[in-house]
Amino acid sequence: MRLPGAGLAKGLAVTMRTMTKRSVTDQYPDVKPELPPRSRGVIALLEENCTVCMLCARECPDWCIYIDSHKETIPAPEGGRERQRNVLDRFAIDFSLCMYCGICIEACPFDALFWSPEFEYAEFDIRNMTHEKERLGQWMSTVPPPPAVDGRAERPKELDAARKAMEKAAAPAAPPAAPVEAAE
Amino acid sequence: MSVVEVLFVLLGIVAVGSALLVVTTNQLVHAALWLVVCLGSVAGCYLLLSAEFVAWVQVLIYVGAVVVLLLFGLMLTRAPIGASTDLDAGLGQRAVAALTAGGLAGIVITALVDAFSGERIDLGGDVSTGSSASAGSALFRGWVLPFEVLSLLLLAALVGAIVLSRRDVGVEPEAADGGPT
Amino acid sequence: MPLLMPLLVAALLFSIGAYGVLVRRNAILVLMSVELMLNAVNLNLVAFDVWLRDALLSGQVFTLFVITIAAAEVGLGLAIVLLVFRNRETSQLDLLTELREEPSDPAGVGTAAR
Amino acid sequence: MTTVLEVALRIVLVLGVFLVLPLLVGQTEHKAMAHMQSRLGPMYAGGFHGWAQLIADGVKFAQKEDIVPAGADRAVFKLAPAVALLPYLIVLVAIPVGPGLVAQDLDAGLFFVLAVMAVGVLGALMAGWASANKFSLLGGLRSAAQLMSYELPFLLAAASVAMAAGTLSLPAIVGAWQPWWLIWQLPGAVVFFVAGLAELQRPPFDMPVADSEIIFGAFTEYTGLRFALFLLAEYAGIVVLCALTTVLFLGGWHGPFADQLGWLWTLLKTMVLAFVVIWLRVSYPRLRADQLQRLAWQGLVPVALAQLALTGVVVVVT
Repeated sequence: MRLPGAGLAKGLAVTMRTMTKRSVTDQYPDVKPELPPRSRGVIALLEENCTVCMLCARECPDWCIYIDSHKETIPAPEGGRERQRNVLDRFAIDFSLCMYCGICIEACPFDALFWSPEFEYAEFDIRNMTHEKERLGQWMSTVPPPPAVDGRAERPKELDAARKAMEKAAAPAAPPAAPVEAAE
Repeated sequence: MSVVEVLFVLLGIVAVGSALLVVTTNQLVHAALWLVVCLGSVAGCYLLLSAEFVAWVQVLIYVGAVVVLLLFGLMLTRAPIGASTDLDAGLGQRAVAALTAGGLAGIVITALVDAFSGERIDLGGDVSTGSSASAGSALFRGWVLPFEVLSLLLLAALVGAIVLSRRDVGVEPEAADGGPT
Repeated sequence: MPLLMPLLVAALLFSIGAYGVLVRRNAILVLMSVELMLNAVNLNLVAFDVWLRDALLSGQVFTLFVITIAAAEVGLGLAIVLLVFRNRETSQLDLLTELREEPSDPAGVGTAAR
Repeated sequence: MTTVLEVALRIVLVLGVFLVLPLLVGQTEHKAMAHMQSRLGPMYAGGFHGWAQLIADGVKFAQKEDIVPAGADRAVFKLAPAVALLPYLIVLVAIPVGPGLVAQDLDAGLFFVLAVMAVGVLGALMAGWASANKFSLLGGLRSAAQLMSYELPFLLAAASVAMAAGTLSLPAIVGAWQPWWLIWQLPGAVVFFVAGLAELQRPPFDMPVADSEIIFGAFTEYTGLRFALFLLAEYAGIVVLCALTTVLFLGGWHGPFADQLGWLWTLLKTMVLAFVVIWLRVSYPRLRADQLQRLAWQGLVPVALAQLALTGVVVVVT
């Protein structure tokens, strides 16, 4: 049988026990938080990988990615024909609109967008929250390396494919060692 | 005039003045707040008359309970902020009332002055007349029966107030009649 | 202290309370005026008690009784006022005339018409 | 001349205590509540663990604009904080700290204290009505309803001690106190403390100022210093309630070396009780209106009456 008031005493005991324990608060500006590598702080842009496919801008639920580009014609190599290529003029993310869903990063087929755990980019003016491509490029240095593959996981298919390609390239030219190195 | 007398005159003026404001102000809640001032100064008068126990009972019951109850009632009956125009009766009734009250004051004061002018209250010497000990012994030795009767009256008032303010007390038989259909 | 001092204050308070009861239309204000009159009586009781040096302290004891009764009276009075307000949406005393007799009709026309 | 000087000295002393102890309680509340919730609380103001946080708060309040709502009843609105605060200041005068250490020894001290504390209610009512705000009015009405129902067990429990000691004077009550009263008067002590908490509108009895329902009850429209006065009234109320409970039920200055260290014992017991007030605030959720009334009328009043009967029997028998 439960004593009357046992619940009340239990409540008091919980708070008293919590008080005698160390608190878990981090004093933020003095102690930087240890963020997990996959934290969603800010979105970084690797400009070289971007092909202006516009997938990110189209998938963005709140339309906060602005992309301008123009086409450039690459002069035809010998015997070939001319090719066209997109050149990025402007890539901007308005972080005052962004809701950090990460759909743009998922959607990017060329690995041009990355999550960075950096979060200290508050501004006094809302207009300054729009980060142009230079700023987005600077965030790249804060992107953590991808997490190591789990020890017993299946080997990534990319590695197998790369090794097979290398073996195939190396197999016919096995006796002469020098050309292989030259080919690489 | 001694210090006590000067204080009493001042408190009396405050009491009468605030009482006048209670009956003449045209803002409902202000009337209740002036009543607090009036009752408080009457409590001060009791203190000066060496009736200490009565004074604190006055503060406890009147200011702490009665006025709070009155304010509660005023707020529940939607007392507006600012002046209300319909608090007083018409001019004719007001004149008659003033005449009646003035006449009453005149007659009573004349009678009092005639009967008691020159009499003095002796406040010196024995100061224990109004202490809680003497009030307690008077209450529970000489006045036990009235006290008990009073407690019965309070009980009746309590039951009455509950019956009045509960909506379901009087309705029940009708509901029982109409219930099965 | 002259006995007249408390007595005069009490007489004035009582008259003011009487004026309030006669003049006010709001039920709660009337209750307040009644409180004023009760206080005047209490002041009288205490003053006479101290003046007479009563061994039984009857004045002060009666003051306590009156204060108690006043509290009960206000409690009941407010319950009634709130009930009336709930049913009639008003606490103006002169509008609560439903139980009043019809004003006498000299010609007798009013009753005949009904 | 010396008596005038002495009275002035006593009043200055009481005023000092009145200003220091609530701050102390407030700071304790900041820190204890924070740690009970696994936080740190204020850490910067004043350097060491934010000891000057409340002083900084006071400075901030003083700098704020003093706003009176356009539709408010100006005089009543401005007067309300003073009416809420002053009673507690006056009550402190009658509370004994050590043997013979009391600002004013009153014959009906207990009665005086209870009567004056009852006046403090008016402050919340005036504030609630005069703010011209429906949330304020609701808060004022809730305060009034709560205070009316908890006044009764509060007084009954206090009456039990007065009956046991055979006097209404606070120093005499402490003088008559015996250690076994701790058990004899325990139900009364609990009722007194809980009812007092409810009168102060402290959590878990903070329905009149329930911020998730009616913003801040009667104090919604207040800003700056006037708001600070209401807060000060709350903390002064805690000090007064804890000191009163100490004096009435915990034996005031009784303890080892009572002759020299009596005042320390009173202060210590008061602060421990103040900690309990904070502890209860952190531990329990807010009571609903019906639970509040049920606790008062079906819980506290019967217990207080039973305690009164028990006290009567024991006093007559011994």
